[in-house]
Amino acid sequence: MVGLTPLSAGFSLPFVPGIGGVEVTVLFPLVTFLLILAFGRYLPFKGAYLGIVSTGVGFLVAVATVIQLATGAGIRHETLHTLVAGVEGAGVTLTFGVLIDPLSALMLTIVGLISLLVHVFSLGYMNAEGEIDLPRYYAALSLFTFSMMAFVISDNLLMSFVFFELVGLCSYLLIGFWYRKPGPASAAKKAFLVTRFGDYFFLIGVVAVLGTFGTAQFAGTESFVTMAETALESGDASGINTFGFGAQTWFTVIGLLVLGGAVGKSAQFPLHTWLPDAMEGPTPVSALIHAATMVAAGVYLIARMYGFYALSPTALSVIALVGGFTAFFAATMALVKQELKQVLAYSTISQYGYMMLALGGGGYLAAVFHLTTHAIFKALLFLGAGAIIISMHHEENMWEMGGLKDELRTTYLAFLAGSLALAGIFPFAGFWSKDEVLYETLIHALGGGSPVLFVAYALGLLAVIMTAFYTFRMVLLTFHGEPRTDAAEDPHAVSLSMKVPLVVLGVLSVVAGLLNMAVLKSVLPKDALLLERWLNGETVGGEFAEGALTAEHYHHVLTSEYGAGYTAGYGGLGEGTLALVGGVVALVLAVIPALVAWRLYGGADPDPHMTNLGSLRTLLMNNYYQDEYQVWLARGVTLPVATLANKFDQGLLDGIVDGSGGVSLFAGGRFQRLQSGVVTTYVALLALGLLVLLLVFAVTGGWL
Amino acid sequence: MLIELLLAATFLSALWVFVASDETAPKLAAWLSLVPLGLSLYMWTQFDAAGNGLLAGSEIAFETQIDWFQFGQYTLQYHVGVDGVSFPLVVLVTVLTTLAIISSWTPIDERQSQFYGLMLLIEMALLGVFTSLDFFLWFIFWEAVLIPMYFLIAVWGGPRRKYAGAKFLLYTNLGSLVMFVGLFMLVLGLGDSLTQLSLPAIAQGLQAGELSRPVFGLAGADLRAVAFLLLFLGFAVKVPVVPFHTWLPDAHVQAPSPVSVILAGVLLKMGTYALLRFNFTMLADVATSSPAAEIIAAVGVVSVIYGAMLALAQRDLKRIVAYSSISSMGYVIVGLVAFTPHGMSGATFQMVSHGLISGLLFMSVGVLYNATHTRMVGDMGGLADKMPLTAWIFVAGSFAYMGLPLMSGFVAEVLIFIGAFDSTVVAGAPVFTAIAMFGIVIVAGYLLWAMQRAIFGPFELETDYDIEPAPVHDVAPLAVLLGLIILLGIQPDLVYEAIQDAIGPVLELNSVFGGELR
Amino acid sequence: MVLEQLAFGLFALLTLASSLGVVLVRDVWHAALLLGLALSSVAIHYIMLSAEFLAVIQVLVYIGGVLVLFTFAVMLTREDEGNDTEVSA
Amino acid sequence: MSEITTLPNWTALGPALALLATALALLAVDMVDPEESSSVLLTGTSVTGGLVALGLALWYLFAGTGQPAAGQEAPQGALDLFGGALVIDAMSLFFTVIVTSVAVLVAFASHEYLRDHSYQAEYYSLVLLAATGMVTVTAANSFVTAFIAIELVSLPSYALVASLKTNEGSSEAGLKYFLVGALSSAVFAYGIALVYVATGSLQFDAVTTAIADGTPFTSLLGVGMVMILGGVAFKIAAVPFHFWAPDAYEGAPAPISAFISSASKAAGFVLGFRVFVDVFGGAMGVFNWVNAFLIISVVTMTVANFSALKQNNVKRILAYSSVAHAGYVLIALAAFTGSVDGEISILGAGMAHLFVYGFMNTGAFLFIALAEHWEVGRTVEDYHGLGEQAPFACAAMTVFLFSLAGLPIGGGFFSKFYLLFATVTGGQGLLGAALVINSVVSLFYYTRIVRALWTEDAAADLELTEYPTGLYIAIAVAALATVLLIPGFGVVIEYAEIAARMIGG
Amino acid sequence: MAVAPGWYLLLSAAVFCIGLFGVLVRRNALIFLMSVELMINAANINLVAFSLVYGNITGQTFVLFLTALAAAEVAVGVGIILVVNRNFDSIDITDAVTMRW
Repeated sequence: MVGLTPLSAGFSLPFVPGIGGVEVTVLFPLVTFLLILAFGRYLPFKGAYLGIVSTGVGFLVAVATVIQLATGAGIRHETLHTLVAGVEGAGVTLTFGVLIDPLSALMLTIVGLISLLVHVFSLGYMNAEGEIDLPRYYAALSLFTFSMMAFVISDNLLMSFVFFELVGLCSYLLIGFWYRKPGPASAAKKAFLVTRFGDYFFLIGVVAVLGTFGTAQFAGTESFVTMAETALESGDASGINTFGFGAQTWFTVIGLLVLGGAVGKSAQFPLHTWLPDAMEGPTPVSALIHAATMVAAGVYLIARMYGFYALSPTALSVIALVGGFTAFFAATMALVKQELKQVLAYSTISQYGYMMLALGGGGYLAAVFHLTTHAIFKALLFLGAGAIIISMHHEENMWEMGGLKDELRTTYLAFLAGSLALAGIFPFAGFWSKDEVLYETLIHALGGGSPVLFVAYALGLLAVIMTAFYTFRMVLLTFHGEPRTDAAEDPHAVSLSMKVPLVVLGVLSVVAGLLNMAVLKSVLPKDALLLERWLNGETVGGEFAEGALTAEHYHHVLTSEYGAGYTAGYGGLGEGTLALVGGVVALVLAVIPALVAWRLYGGADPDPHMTNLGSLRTLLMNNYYQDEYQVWLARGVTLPVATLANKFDQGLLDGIVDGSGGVSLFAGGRFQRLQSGVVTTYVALLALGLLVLLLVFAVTGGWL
Repeated sequence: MLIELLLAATFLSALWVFVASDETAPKLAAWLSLVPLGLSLYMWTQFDAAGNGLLAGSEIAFETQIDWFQFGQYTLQYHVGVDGVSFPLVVLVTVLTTLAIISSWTPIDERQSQFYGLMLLIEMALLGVFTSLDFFLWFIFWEAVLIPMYFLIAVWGGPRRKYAGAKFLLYTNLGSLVMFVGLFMLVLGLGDSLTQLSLPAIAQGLQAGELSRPVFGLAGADLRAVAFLLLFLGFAVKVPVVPFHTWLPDAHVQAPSPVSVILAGVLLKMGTYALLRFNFTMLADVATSSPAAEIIAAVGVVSVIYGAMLALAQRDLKRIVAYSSISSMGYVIVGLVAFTPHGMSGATFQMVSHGLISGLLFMSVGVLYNATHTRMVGDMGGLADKMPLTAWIFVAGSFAYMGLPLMSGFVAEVLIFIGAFDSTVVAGAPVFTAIAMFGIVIVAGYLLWAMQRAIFGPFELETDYDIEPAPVHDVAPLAVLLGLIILLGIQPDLVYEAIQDAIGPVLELNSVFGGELR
Repeated sequence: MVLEQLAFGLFALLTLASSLGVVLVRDVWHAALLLGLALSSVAIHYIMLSAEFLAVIQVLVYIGGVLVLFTFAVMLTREDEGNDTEVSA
Repeated sequence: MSEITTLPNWTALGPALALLATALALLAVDMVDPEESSSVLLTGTSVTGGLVALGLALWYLFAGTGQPAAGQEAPQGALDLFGGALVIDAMSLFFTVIVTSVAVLVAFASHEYLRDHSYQAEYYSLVLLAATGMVTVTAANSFVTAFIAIELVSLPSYALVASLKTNEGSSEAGLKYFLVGALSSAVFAYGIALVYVATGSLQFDAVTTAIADGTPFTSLLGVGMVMILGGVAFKIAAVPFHFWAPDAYEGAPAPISAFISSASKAAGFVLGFRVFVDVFGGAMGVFNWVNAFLIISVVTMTVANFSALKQNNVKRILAYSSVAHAGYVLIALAAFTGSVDGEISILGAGMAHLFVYGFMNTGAFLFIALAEHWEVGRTVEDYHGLGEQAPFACAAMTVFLFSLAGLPIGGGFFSKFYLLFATVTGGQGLLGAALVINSVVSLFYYTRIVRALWTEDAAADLELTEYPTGLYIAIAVAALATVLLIPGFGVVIEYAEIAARMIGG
Repeated sequence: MAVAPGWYLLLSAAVFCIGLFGVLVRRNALIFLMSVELMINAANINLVAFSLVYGNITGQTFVLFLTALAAAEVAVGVGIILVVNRNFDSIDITDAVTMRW
């Protein structure tokens, strides 16, 4: 298992290490981080170029890895660093290692790409704007890239947790970049704390996995995923410590615990509240961390150990329900937001809900697909928003904009491409992936799965409608109509370093959907579903020992008796037809609200139309009072309890300690009074003492 | 001979510093403290212990055993040596003392020679505690720690220093006395078979057989149980375990920061170290019996959560760190009682790790205080602009305290959790563990809050002088500690291997007593 | 025999009476005199217990030495000492 | 032992004789030169005499005088003198060492303390006479000699306490000490008389035999034992026979307080050990004196320690502390088990504690003497900030106080824990608990003084100009001895156990 | 022996108690001292009586010493009382109470 799998048919770029040297993607940013930390203020552009170079190298290595895997190289699974070597036969061993398979290679590429583009974009967004403390910014970005890449290539759950947390730290540092203002400082705290709450469950999960299986490896026959599967398949859970529970029940518990981490990081209900606040950070950071990569970590984590989740129908149902509900719930809030980045933030939450929905609905492929496309178009939207904000002199309220499409041509086009993708309009990337999510959920619901899946599917459909609406509302308010302010009349020009990433991502938003046009699977040749082939491991060479990581295998487990027991049903339409029908329905559901938005906000000087919503508007503007209840939990419950504990501690516990001193002193005063100074008293007490002794011992000694 | 050299060098250094002038004492003490530091590092390269020093079949490193005097039937010995449990703590002592001495240069501005002399004296006593293998010798050092610490708090402390010093002295002394009675019940119970008071002899005697002689009318298992209770109570004060912790916040808040560093960094470890040595090694059978194990686990969990809740309610930065020490020590208890490889070893590792991390936090709070003359969280704010390096190291230290991965605190906590979760000794171990783990959320809560208020935000403090970045000699110790924390976070096996080696034989005791080892 | 017992009783009574006198009389000087009486009667007991030598010593040391000392002390302190002779509890 | 064969037995009384001779010599010196303005000669003579006695005692002790020879069992080897009226054994020599050490220290310290006093020669000779009495007490082997020796201790002590004739406190202290002492010796004498009534004998061995043979007068024997206990308890200042102590210690000249509280107490204890363990060991059925001492011990330490808590006069704090230590040492009798295994350690613990206590307590009182010499005042507040003016003396005082409290800065640490060990050995849980609690309580008031010395700011007008040499030497020696008794505790415990075996065997 | 020793015991006890009574109730230092003398004499009576009973002179010897010591004690005591009298102008033992508590 361990050891470098020979690159049998590997393709290689000159001077660029691929799968065999994939550590470079991790180590380069780490070194960059240290360099910027130490010498940042002496580096050209305060470390920006260094960051670009290291992420660029990382991206190239990732691409090389993908190419090698695509051309028949075997996957790589190797332990690199032993954190804690357990003594033989006692205690688990904790290691760091790499696991490069199609999933991680894909994610690595996405992270590398977005990270590179964000670095480039930052040249214009940060350097050109004369921000101070730039070395800190670039150091944190590098640290983030390092952590995220390491998270992606993790070969075990503990290592995942380690870098999951580090990613959270970077998020904290970058949200709080402008720490002098109270807003960012507070938002950073909130982001870390809320995700920490999720990570608490995740960590229990990690510990439980280690306690149950003695290993946290993702891949190989000795991995916990395989051990769990074997245990359920053979019905023999010996060798696994299930702490007195039935094996499947216990696996469900573990799965749900780990899910806690994903819910926190991927901003799922009810731990989603940190993400909108996180928009206090610099916009490129929002693009990189709070849209495209870190937030994806939760979904990626579930996908990474999907073989384990596929064993538990309960866990999957919970995931689907959480995902579907979040998709719907966040979308409703996005409807009424006035700041550009807030709309995008809620849209992000909503989109990750889709991915969760897909995972819970049995659509592993769909989830990864949507993860990919979403990373691209959401990064694009955020970077576009960044460009707009710069040109609007840091104005974020959409009602202060309008009519920007003529002045900011490139930005407009790119932003539009992203918006179409987000709204799921054919043939942009989002259409394909979102549709596949809904399709997968639907067929498993129809296949006799849990009724929860129907509910989740319905919520997902409703979210489609709202997504299209708020997306177009955003585009129209920003770019169309007449300029509503002086700033909008005369926007700042967008620099080249900002335009290039927009263009690259814009193009990708159009074409990324072609990776897996499953809607058309009845028409297309089977080989056209590139992503499916990729995730099925069809391009990967070498021994199939690690085959448990393929989408095919997951599907097998998902549909097996011992696993989740999902079956696909097509409502009597047949597979291809249903896909097509679903696609059309989704498209229609997206187009109609888009037209409604056009109707409402397409004019030169649109009305807010918000009053029509009545009291619902207040509810939505206040985000269903989610923040309020969480603040209440912290301030209204936890803090008083802590204060009470403190009172108890100072009053009672410490009071007893101090009180025993006081009582002693008081007793001392009493005892002291015996010493009256008068000899007669002394003599009397002396005689009394003698008499008492005499009496006591006369009685006990039997002298009388 | 190296341990003797270590102790003698430290003691003579202390004497030298005592007679030095106030002007020369700070630098002199720092230079002199490099001697034990260098020696301990040299010992690291020569370290060759195997097994647990208290149990049969072990090899103790740097052992010296000389008869001292006869005490009834018992031969008291000068018996020192280190194993994988004690040696990391020895190095921790030398490292922290040197750094604490350097960080005292700024805040200590009167009676320097006495201050630094006492610092070196306490170092000697602490080294003695962790190297002694004879009970009475160990107990001398154990008690000797109190005297310099009392003066350090009561002379150089804050406004309520006298109260805090007296409380510390009286409370911990009471604990020692109770513990002493507990141990001697065992010693007497062993009867004539025991002829020396060396810890290995007592430990092996206890494992070898029943307690043949009744003490206070107790014999056998009852005697073991009562002695266990007394020992536990005694050490619980030192650790401190809730509800015996109330001396700690007072002592910490009143002590000057470098002294808090020693107090939190090493003194608290004396308690857990002793718990490991006495309760969990000598009386492993009691510790692993039900319901003792569950009760101890519950006590540990309560310490974790309750300590963290108290920290949440504080407004004084030092008090926050003080209470979180209680919380962190709770993890050690939880780990120890688990009686699993990672539980016990992780707990020991946590002693080292928490020594470094709490040292770092107290030290950086001290540096901030030197500049601002306030420790109230609400009074600060925006210090990251005024003292960037110190502030960011404080942030890093806070994250280390929260158990951020790749720092030693994470490794320690995760090992404890893994070990505790798996415990076969504690019924319901997963539940205990899960509750204890909630501590990581609360600790994040109060430290993030404190950072937000004290480090970030706009600068608001009104002073009639300019707040300058701290001088190099204030920041350098912080940086060194941070480096060590990260080093141990990435490569814990540097010390963890030795710890595991020494813990292994202890775990086998469980099976000796009929338990099973996972 | 009877005579001896009678003598014992008589001198015992004398001893007790004079002893009580020592502790009860108001005047210190009288107390000292009564003490001499009590000690003398004890000397008589000694004789009856065939410890004649001790009796002599008793008389010499106590009456001749101790009592003189007391007398002397009473002389030196008496005028300053007012009416502290009442029995106090 | 070879020395013994070459010396006649009476030379075993050498220490006592040396002290007595010195006392007489002092009077002679005074006769020759009554106008001695500088008391160097007097101090020198006393110190020399004391040192000779100390040296002789140490020599005998180390040479094995009064100890069982190889192959013998204790208590063989003790030297009977004057028909069994006196006995020189390891225990008497052990306590002679304590007494003479304290006497030497006190003589040294008195040099400056007495600078402007008259009757210096009388003072020194009274000290040495009292010391002679104490040494005799250690050797007493009959109630007659015991009583005489005790009186020989008491009478000079009364006079010494009252020796500051013009000082109200001193004379008041003398009066109280004397009155309670007179009463106690009457009780003691009556107790002895009752024992004689019951056994027909006053020589210790004969009494032991008589008790073993049985006596018809068990009630009288019991009452007599209780009364003898009273006499001993007065000497060691155990509650409720202690009331004289705080007042006498406070009023007396500080070196005399040191002398009485250390040496005189040790003498009282040696009598207690010999009388109760050796003589009345077989009379436990008549009067369970172990239980009596148990009660007295617990009450003594508790009453004394708590009384000291709110005390503001440093000398009085030490006085109470001294009473409390009597309670601690009483553990040796209170935890006495009668079984051979335990009793040796238990008795040895008490003796060892007395040995260490001799140095630390004397040292502490000598520090008071120093403070009185400086006239800084007598309350704790008056001691504020002395640490800065006189760091060395204050460091020594800190050593004494913490050693008294049982912290490992002096031999008091070992002896305190040896005593605690003894309570466990004796199975006396109550006693152990009392000792634990009282230790902590005592630590509180000891720290109060330490705190005053070091942590408080001095009064503005505090200015020490003179550092008296003799006092400093005495304090330094006491401090050094206290500290060295940590590594050297082995010797103490070794001889304490030999001494204990002489009576406990 | 013409009188049963028990009577001497009784006499002795009675004298002792009278002495003790005096000690407890009288405030005059001299009378205190006299009472103590009585108590010592009570002891003497016992010793002399039982010296006769046992037919040895141990008791008598001790009485001799006791007598001498009592005398010495009185001498010292009187001296102290005189000093107190000078300082306090009184030999009332309840007057000399500057030191208490």
